[in-house]
Amino acid sequence: MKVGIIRFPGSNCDEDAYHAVVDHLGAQAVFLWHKDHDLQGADLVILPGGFSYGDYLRAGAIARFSPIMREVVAHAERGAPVLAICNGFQIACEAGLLPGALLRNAQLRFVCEQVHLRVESIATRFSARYHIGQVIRIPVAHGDGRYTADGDTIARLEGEGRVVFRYVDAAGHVTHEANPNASLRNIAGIVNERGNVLGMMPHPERATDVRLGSADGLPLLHSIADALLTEVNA
Amino acid sequence: MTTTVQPRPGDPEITPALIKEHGITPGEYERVVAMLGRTPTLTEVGIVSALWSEHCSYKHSRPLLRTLPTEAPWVLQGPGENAGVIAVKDGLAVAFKIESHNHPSAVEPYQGAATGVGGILRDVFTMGARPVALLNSLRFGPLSSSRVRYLFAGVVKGIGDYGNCVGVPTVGGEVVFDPSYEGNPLVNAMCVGVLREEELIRAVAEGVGNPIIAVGARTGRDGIHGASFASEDLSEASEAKRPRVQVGDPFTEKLLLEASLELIKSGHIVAIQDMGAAGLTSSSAEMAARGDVGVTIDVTKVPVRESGMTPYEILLSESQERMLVVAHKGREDAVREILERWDLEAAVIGEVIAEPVYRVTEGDRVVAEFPGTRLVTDCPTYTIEKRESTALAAARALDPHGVTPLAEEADPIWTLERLLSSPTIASKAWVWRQYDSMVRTSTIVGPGSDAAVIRLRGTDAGVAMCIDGNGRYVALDPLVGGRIAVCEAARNVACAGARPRAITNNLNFGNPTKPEVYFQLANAVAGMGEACRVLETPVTGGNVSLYNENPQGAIHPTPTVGMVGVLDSLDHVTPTAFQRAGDQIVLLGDNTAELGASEYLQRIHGLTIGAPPSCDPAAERRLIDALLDAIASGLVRSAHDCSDGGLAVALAEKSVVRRDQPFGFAVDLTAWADLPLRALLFGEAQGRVVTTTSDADALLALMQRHGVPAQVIGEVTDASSGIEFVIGAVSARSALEPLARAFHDTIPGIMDGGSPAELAVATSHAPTTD
Amino acid sequence: MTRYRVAIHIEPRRGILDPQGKAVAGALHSLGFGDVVDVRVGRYLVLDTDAPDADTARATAARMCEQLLANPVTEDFHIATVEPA
Amino acid sequence: MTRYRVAIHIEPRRGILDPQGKAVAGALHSLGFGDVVDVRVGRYLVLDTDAPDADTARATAARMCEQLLANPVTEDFHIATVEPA
Ligand SMILES: Nc1ncnc2c1ncn2[C@@H]1O[C@H](COP(=O)(O)OP(=O)(O)O)[C@@H](O)[C@H]1O
Ligand SMILES: [Mg+2]
Repeated sequence: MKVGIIRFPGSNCDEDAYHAVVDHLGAQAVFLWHKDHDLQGADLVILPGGFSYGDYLRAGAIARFSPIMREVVAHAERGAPVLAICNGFQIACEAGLLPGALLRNAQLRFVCEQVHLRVESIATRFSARYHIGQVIRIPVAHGDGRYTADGDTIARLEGEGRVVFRYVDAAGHVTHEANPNASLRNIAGIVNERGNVLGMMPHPERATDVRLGSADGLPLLHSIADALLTEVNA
Repeated sequence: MTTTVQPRPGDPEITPALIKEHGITPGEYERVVAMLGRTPTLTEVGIVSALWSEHCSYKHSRPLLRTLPTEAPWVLQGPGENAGVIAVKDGLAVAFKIESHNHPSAVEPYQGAATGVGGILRDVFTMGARPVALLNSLRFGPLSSSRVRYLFAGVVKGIGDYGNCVGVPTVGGEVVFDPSYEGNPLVNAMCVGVLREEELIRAVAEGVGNPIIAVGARTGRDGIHGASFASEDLSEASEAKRPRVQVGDPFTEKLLLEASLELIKSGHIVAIQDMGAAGLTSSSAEMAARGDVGVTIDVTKVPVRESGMTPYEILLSESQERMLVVAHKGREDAVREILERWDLEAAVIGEVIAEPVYRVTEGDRVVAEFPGTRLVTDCPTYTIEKRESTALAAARALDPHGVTPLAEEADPIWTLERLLSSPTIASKAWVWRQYDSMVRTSTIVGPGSDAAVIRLRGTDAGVAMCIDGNGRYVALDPLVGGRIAVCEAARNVACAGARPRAITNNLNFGNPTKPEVYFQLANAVAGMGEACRVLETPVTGGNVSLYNENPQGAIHPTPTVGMVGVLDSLDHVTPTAFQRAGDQIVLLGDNTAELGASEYLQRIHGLTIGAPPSCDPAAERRLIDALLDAIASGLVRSAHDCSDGGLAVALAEKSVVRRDQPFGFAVDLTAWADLPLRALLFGEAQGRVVTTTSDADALLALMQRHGVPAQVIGEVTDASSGIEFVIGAVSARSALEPLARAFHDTIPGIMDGGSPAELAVATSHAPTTD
Repeated sequence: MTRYRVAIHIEPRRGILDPQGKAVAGALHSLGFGDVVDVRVGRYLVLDTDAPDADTARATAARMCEQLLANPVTEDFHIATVEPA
Repeated sequence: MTRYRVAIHIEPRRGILDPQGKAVAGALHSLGFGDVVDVRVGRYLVLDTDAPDADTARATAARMCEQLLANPVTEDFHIATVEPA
């Protein structure tokens, strides 16, 4: 499997994503420059975390116009997988790859910590290796992570099982305190209609080694690899 | 070529008043006139004022700094460069440095702190190192003041926003609240970077004909005179200087970081330096002086943000995110190409010349010219008469045991809770949750422990780091306080499992021309030097911030020590918190009757009195050697040193620091029942580490071999058992939850109250009333 | 072509939580401005741009808002003024 | 007392670096809005507040800006409009 990691000016989790897929999945990975027009045959595209264009104006607002984004959108329209993490999630929303928007954390502060997530759907190519209701620990690190969408959109996301991860407490309960940014319905990660684009604020690429505090992000990466392999074999 | 320097049309006349306004003394002015053989121009006055400011010239501290040890086999670069560098393992090295942004942060906390982080990052990556960690050391007045809460919130947000955006984890630091910092907050930032030894580059201008290139952001009118501003007492006059505040752009910094590292690897350049304090002036003059070459710079070639800027303004601007590069002749286009890829500008603004002069032109007109490198080398140094403050000497002489206990103190748990809720001791998670401490996925130990640990990718090795300093100790006894600052930092690094290797330091003091302040400076430096020699942790660099005074008085003299240590194996990483019920608690070092200068006296009685605890660097060295031996032998499950709040606080912290994984303890201190109870529980005797182990016999035997006192004092219990002290006939017990609340909820409780400080957090903007 | 200065207001859409507005209102109350009932915090942009006439400047600015400056999911924009710069 | 709606413009002071404005200008250029010469990004606040009359509302809002809403070191403010709410 070949992974293309997009590098926008201001991306800063690009290398972490690289190490996650290369060191732990043994995948081949390439960095794709925001001015490029070619995904170099990547099977999986990662929109990594960071502060593209300094998050000036709105997080992700400027990056979405980068030349490479046209290719990323085309890749997604072909049904190929896109993993959008943190700033990548913000960019994906701005680009219309995912519905909704990510606003300033209600506490008005950046928050970096390990949080608990409940796996709400395993019927996606990003989460098949988890089990439903599983509580995992994955860190967040963001200032603009409050997921918002209009009522219809939320209803559709919920109705179609497209909420993949939700912020919960250690016991798996959806609580106000467990929500680090006041996202609607504690939403931490969603997929698009076709199920091939996952956007999430928490950083699975940072949860790849117990020495870093958690390895709960690895099943996510393995799920993607499994799915790609199945596709090739199918 | 002979040139004549002439005043620019419209320049004001050089009068004694103008010289004074520039912070140049009459004696210094005479030196300038003698050096030039004529009256300086306004531009030249500006240059001298910047370069001879305390901040750039160290004129009151250099003779003292020279006494510090700077060498060890692992030191690759000592003081004198943008950052120090030590070898670690397998050809890998780390560069690190600390820098203060005290004055800018007092005026505009958000931008002041943010630009402080920007500056220290540049100091590290201009050595060819990739920044991998940031730390910070902060001092504020008491949080009861809304102005202080505003400053605290703004500084923390400024540090966080900048480092988070650049993508360098902020992994540690310290925050102390004490009335002495009320008008003069301290903001020291430290950066650690990793490089391959062969990639080390120095900021030395070389090669006649080589172009000098300005890189990065454009030059605006911001921060003009920042360097001399940082060298004055804070007063109403400095309030009037507010518009000089600089605004940071971490996004541009990130691009500059990547571009600079690429430039250094490319081999196209000879030298690179940050345009930091005093901007273009100091960077160009210092690079020329290090290379002992001449330079000429044409200010009309400098990309500017605003029209009509004078040479004076261009030279002294402190616009952020700019670099000065000396490239190999003929490689200008290659340099430009790299920068363009990162959307950055580069402009050739001058050249290295054979003629021994420092020359600035504005097109054809020479506006400043100094002979050779004398601008840097001729700066005077001052040695001031030393005299101890009689008030402080008297405070030291007071007997802390004579302080009448409060009635509530009959219950030591009451006192313990008060100490755990002292903002200086309480958890700083409110602060570091705002810092991305995990980006780069190398943070093995983040904030909240004695020291942070970063792994070195591709090896099994790690680097541990911390910042420490205790102004109260230094105020009451500068020599002992200086020793303790270094020893405590070393102990912290050792508790994490690392061998302390070298320090950087920031000397935050008052006005050095006062004999009482100079006494503190001289003795603190002497104490630090002693400890560094014994611990074999040489000083590879640092920073001096003087004049931290306001009309109400000076700050506590506050040297902060940034210590870097090395772990040969990540298996040696040792946590602070208790790990398992049933483990034995072993105290390394010994308890004493010392109570002076303690957080206990400050928090419970509002007193800064008594002598600070004695500090024997040789004993600390034995302790550290023994602890590291024990860790390497797999005998230590957790380690935490005793510092603020003493033994009782250290034990309680080990219990509650991990709120999600608390443990209780039961200890018996009857062996020390003859010591005053307050001193035993809350005194701050040095050289102590609380460890836990599953093999106490082996640990005690190992300690004995090293000649380090050690005793089993109790056992780790389940959280539900709470904590228990037995001291002879006295015993005290508590459930964990009240202690955990005191420790964890104090700062959020103060800061999250919807006060104007909250708004500062929300908008980064200032409430101007209290 | 004339140079125009266009002032743009961008506001969080009513109904969407505005924590910044809430924090500002709280802070104003604690400073003694008790008569403040509600605060909304948005963005204020000033563009200097060349255009043949003021109407074109306004129309172009509106397109900028639609494409980039305002988020259609969460924000409303309003071209406040267009004046020769 | 009447309820007024006060609109406030807060702008980065001229001469002070506005990295956000710079980034937005760059983005507009690359979107083809080449006629944009300069962009400043500030804040737009809408306060609803009770006051005996419009002049008092305006004067109070100005004091709020001085004390809290605008950063006196880096920003300028302007009370744009005061209207009955
Ligand atoms: N307290 C100190 N101890 C040792 N060296 C110091 C100290 N303060 C400054 N230095 C050294 O003096 C040199 C000049 O420092 P400085 O002017 O702070 O550099 P910068 O231009 O980055 O501000 C540096 O190499 C620094 O490491
Ligand atoms: Mg420097």
